[in-house]
Amino acid sequence: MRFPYKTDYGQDLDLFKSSSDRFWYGLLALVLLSMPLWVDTFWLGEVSYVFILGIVGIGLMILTGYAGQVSIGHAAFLGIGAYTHAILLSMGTPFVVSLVGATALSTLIGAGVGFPALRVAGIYLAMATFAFNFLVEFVFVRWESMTGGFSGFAVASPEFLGVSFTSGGGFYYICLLSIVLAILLTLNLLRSPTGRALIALRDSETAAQALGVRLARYKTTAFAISAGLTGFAGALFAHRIGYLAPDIFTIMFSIQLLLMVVVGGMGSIHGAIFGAIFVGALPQLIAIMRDYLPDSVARQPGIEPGIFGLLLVLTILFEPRGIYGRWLKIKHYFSVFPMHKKAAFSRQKSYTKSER
Amino acid sequence: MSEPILKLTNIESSYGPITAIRGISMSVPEATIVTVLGANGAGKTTVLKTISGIIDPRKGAVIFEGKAIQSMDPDAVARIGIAHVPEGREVFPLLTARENLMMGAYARSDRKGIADDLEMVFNYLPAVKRLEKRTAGTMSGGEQQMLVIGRALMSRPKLLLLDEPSLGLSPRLVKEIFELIVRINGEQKLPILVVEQNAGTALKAAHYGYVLELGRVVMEDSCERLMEKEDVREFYLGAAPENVHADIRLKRRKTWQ
Amino acid sequence: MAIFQARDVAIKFGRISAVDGVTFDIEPGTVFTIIGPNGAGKTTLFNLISRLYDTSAGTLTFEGRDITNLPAHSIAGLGIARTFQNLELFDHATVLQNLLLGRHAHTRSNLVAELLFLGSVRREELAHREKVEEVIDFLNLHKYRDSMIVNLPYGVRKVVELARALCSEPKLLLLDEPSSGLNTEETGEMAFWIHDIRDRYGITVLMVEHDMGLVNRVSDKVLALNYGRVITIGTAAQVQSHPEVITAYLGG
Amino acid sequence: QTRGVTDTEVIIGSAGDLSGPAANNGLASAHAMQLRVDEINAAGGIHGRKLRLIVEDAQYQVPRAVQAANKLINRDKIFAMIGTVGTPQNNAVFPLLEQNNIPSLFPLSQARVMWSPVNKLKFQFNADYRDQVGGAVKYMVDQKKTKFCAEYQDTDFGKDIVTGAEEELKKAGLSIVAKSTHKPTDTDLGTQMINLRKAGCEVVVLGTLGRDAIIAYTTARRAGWTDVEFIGVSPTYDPAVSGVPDGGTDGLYASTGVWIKPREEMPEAGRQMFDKYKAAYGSEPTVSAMISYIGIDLIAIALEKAGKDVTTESFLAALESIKDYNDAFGNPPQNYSADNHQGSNAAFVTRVKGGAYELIAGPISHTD
Amino acid sequence: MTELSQLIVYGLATGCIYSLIALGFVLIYKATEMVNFAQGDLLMLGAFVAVTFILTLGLSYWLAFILAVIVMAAFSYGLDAVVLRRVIGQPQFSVVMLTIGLGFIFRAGATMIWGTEPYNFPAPFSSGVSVVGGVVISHVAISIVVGTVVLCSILWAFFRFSKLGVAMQAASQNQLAAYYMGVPVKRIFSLIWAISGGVAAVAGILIAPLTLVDNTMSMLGLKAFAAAVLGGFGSIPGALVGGILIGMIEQVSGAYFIDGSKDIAAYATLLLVLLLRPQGLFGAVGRKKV
Ligand SMILES: Nc1ncnc2c1ncn2[C@@H]1O[C@H](COP(=O)(O)OP(=O)(O)OP(=O)(O)O)[C@@H](O)[C@H]1O
Ligand SMILES: Nc1ncnc2c1ncn2[C@@H]1O[C@H](COP(=O)(O)OP(=O)(O)OP(=O)(O)O)[C@@H](O)[C@H]1O
Ligand SMILES: [Mg+2]
Ligand SMILES: [Mg+2]
Repeated sequence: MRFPYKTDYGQDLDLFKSSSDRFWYGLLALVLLSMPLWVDTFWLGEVSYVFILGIVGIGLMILTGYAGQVSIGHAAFLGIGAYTHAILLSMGTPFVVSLVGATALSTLIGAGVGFPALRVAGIYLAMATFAFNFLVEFVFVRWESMTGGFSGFAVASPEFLGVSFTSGGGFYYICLLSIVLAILLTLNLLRSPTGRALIALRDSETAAQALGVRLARYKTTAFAISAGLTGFAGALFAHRIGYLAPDIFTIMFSIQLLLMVVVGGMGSIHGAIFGAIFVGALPQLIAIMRDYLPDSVARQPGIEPGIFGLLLVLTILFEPRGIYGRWLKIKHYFSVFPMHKKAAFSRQKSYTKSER
Repeated sequence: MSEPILKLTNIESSYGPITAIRGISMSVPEATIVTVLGANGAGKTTVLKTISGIIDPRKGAVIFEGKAIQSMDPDAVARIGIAHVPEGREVFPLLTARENLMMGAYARSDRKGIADDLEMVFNYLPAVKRLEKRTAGTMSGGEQQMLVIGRALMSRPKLLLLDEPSLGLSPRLVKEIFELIVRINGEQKLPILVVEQNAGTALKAAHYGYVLELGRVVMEDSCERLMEKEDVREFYLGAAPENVHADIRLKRRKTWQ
Repeated sequence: MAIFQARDVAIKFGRISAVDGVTFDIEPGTVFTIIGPNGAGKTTLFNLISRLYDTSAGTLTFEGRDITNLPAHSIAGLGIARTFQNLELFDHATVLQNLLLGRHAHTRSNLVAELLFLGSVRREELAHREKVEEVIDFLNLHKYRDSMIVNLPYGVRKVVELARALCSEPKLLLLDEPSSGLNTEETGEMAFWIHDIRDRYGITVLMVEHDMGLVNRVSDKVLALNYGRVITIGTAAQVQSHPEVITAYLGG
Repeated sequence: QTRGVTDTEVIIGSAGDLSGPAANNGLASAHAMQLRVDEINAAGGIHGRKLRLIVEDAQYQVPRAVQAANKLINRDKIFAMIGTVGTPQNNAVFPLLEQNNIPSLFPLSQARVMWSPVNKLKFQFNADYRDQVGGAVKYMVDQKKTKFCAEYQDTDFGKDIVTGAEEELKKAGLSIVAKSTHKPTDTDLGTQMINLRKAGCEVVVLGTLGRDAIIAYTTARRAGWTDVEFIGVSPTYDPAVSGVPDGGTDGLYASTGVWIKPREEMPEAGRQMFDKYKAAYGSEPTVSAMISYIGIDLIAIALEKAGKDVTTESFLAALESIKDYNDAFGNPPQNYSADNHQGSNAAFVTRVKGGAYELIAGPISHTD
Repeated sequence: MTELSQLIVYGLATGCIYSLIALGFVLIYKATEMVNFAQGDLLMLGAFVAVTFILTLGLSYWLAFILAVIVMAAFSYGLDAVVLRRVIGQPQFSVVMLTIGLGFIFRAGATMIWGTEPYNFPAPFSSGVSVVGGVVISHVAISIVVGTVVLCSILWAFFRFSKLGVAMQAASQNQLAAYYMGVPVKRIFSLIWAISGGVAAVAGILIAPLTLVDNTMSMLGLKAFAAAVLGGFGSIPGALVGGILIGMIEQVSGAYFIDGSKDIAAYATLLLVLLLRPQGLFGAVGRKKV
């Protein structure tokens, strides 16, 4: 295995830990930037969607993967962002301003929701966010003058400085830029005192308090940032969907969002992205695969969610710590090649203990 | 001498890529108390976990009463008569002390025997009786430790594994616990394998001892002879002259490293 | 002038009086030890001082300031740090991250600066890191710097907890059974460390301990507790010759 | 070259539902469409081209519907879209179709927005929910009922029905005297029935699907509330509703745009289709199956009319030129024109008797 | 007055439906500390299985009832033994997500086996009603209330007094220690899954006459979730009380507040209760001792 040789403390603070990191991420950036040149509209659309979900994934990862607060209500924040953005746009607000507005409002509401989290923990918190999701859905339905109620309303196409970004390429770059920004900001946060404080909340509230971590402040911060990112993604999501209706932002969608961070791998930004690919792109891949299956199989009702469920189950059975866990193992395998020991990958028996 | 009740041959166990013990052989003869000493991280706990099936060893065999048990599930190991008092007070936090004790007797069905043993435990550990109806999660560290020891006794084991039983107990209780160990061993001929940081007390109570360093057995002998050894005396019994002044804390390193 | 005072402190859990009218003073720069049978209320007393539990009566004063009703998170900022009997480390973080969290009470950066990782944040982090490395040197934790806590043996975790508490540069350090789970050699080292903490860094230590060897070596004053009440306060030798301490705690 | 049209094929897409809560409708529709496509292809196709139908599974989720549309539009390059399930899904998908000038045909949603206001790309052929409820109300008004109430799902679908009822009642100088709502997943409508009963309703217009129609009706009847009629719209017109054991739904009305005639009254073509469908899929075709079967037929006719060098524009013009079209099942004739993209708005009023729906009145056009 | 009584009767009946489903969640949670998102799907499967026995095989209702419960218990046992057991001890979250994946598979499987058409479910008492003092009580409602109360009592007693029941709780609180005590943790988990599968079947069959049997039945789990949490996740009496409470609140708010408040009354109540009592009405107070 290679160990980067450290010469000063600042190196631990750097985003790229080694020059090979720099190389690979640079390559990735090149690939993503040039994508519209060699990929058709279909794939651009799908990749944009994965980016949008990726931003939600990052937001949820901060809250659930780092701060240890579970939310089964994030579709509500997505909805708040989407509606706010679409409503602001319809009132003639410029694109960027409306994007900021949507983010700000969901951040605020997120901070508000973070408040109950001071008292409520674990599954009860999860259920409080679950209830919150229903209440928000109710508001979307009932506040007809703003949201158009159940009939919903169409979202204006993104336009920046008079240029429309509806085309696959333009929207793709907006999403790419957004997710890169989201990742950078999040990485900054995570290598700062706040990021550490979130981890402290997750692992031991008692010890965190004793070290001076204000639970109230950091829980609300975690909720606010998470909701903010999700609301921001919601604004982009509004464009992607094109038409908003309350029954998009359901509890089932929230569960899928949560699925992302778990399947991707808790506690890592990579995990959020892997999860977004799983939830965002996999169903489409299954749909494409169905085109090549014999009719007798492809025409089976329920085949798509069935395969999705099967892959989900297999992924978790195979790698309970998420796709990122597997990724690390593969990386490890190559970095020690050919010295790799089989035992290093063998699963240990492990045991859980109640947090109650 | 007859076959030992428990025999480890060349055990190697690891946590993922970290190898914690490397080729350990030891045995616990019938009716004896065996103690394992070692610094932090030497692998003592790992040895006990390997015996009770919590970890599957990568190599080697664990023979209990002539049967290889190294790949059995921990619950099966418990049912064939190995009771384990784990490190770190593993109580059932929401059950009462009494329910915790009764869980110790889970694998048994002789009502009378269980009732007798409950009396016995209350007798040995009167503090536990006082706490009978309290939920274990709210008890103090030492109270939990007593509870866990009592719980292990409830299973009427053929072999008792104790991982640092004196952890967090008051001096008086440490004495009592070790008296209890010796007494049970004497009365019931129960073989006991005890890991202990409190080396003096452990060596006095036990018949035979092993010293572990970095996952290997570096010394083994009867306890009387171990107590004679220079290194044991210095590092485990604290017999070296005290260097009161911090600056001249130049310590002799262990010779066997 | 005492750095810390407890006056008639009490707490009840349901019908159980875990701490019942405890009064004592700690002089600055001393090691003050509490001993007592299991369940006597020692840890509960610590929890009261670090404000994890609310007192049902009495006052706690630190450096002349009444801390009885302060919120738990403000205690660290005043200069009180502690370790936990059952270890409360951040298990899924590295030793380094744990220790840096020890610096939390001293962080000044704001959220916006952190999101942008401005130069000020980097400088502050580096300054914290210097302090943390000092503690790592002191407690010999070099080789564990980047290990996850879950992968460490119990004894090392204990040291990491001590280190984390020291990182917050406390004036009063609460140690709950620092030697439990350590062998004789390591306990010896702990004794040296406690001396150093007191003498070199001038930190006042309040300690709960069952290992009488350690108690004798480091304590300036000892308090014996039973059933939540003070039996006696005095030097180690005085306390150990008290008949009630002998019967209830040391065992005849 | 027109998109979706090759020398040998015309590609038609559908963002349908093969799983999820609307799977029953989506699946029947997919089956029936394929049946008609196979028939057409077996007969040599249209101008030498075969029809190819690609059905995606949107699972009644808007994001999935958008993904499905992205695939159909940008990957499969379809010529036209047919049978998209659900109103919100259609609303979300339509802008994408519009950008690419792809017709949105005969969706599996009878909401008014599916065809009105007129959009050159949107076509719908049968009575929408408002027409259905309009016909129903007209019938009830004719029966001298005056106190109308509504029990409806708190969804766009439910709203559409209440709006339709209100519009029609207004013509008679009436209005809805009491309204109450429920969620699609509710298992109990006790409170709602108590409230409506208090209001003294004579007719309760149901904005329900199958399950909640049954719950509403049986709850009311069991509570001894008999001097009231309940009338639902096409989703209630379902064999699962009429087939409730022990005649639980006897007397329940349903209004529908597509009335399934008894076999003996059906034209020969329809009878054959029923037999084929049953043989292939093991169940009777439903309303959704009929709608989609007719939809493919209409597409084929328009393609035929548009000629060999079909373009989207010529295809749309051909659709608009269809007059007096009689489908295989004996539904009222359909007429399209440049300013009317709905083929017919006639509704049938039916009522459950002895485990099946029987025709009471119709076709009724509330605009007549 | 009759009106209020009638509302209470309705509330009791719907509430018991929630309780019955909540019971399934609670059982699994109590014994394994995990949240089973597939509970609603098990219920759906139970109803479908009963449909097959009654409509396809022509068995009598009661025989079908018993057989369906047995089939679902066996199925759930196998499910745990084959799938879930592999992730015992893994982070709880992964396990929860696993149940979501299983839910997908169950729904797809049910669609493939039973098709998409809804089934009508005949029950001996499906159309019977009794009128007591002007209040209409349907026999389906009675069957649900009785079934729920009986099941809750039996299971409560089981956890409280039987050795196996205590062992189940122990296994959930501390797997490691349970293993040390010789508790066959894996088998115990499978057993509780079997019980929970059986309960799901009972719920499915009792509810079926009220609704049609199709794959949307699995959605019934959502409100039951709220019920389980309101009562205190992991408490059997909590599931009963939580469900009934939510049922009642819905009816009353539906009747006396603005229209539509019925839909969110359950969730609003849940939020409120959690703020006042973060562990639900009957939940165990979880405060880790340090
Ligand atoms: N869960 C774990 N994951 C990874 N490594 C571990 C784990 N537990 C222990 N180890 C490693 O295995 C080695 C042996 O640990 P073990 O707990 O057996 O030591 P010990 O002798 O019992 O120490 P102590 O006296 O501190 O209890 C240590 O180096 C430790 O770092
Ligand atoms: N949260 C709580 N709820 C109920 N009882 C408690 C709680 N915390 C402590 N107790 C009880 O208060 C008493 C004192 O406990 P404490 O932990 O302070 O003991 P201790 O002196 O630290 O003992 P040890 O030496 O064993 O650690 C014990 O009997 C304990 O069971
Ligand atoms: Mg150990
Ligand atoms: Mg203590």
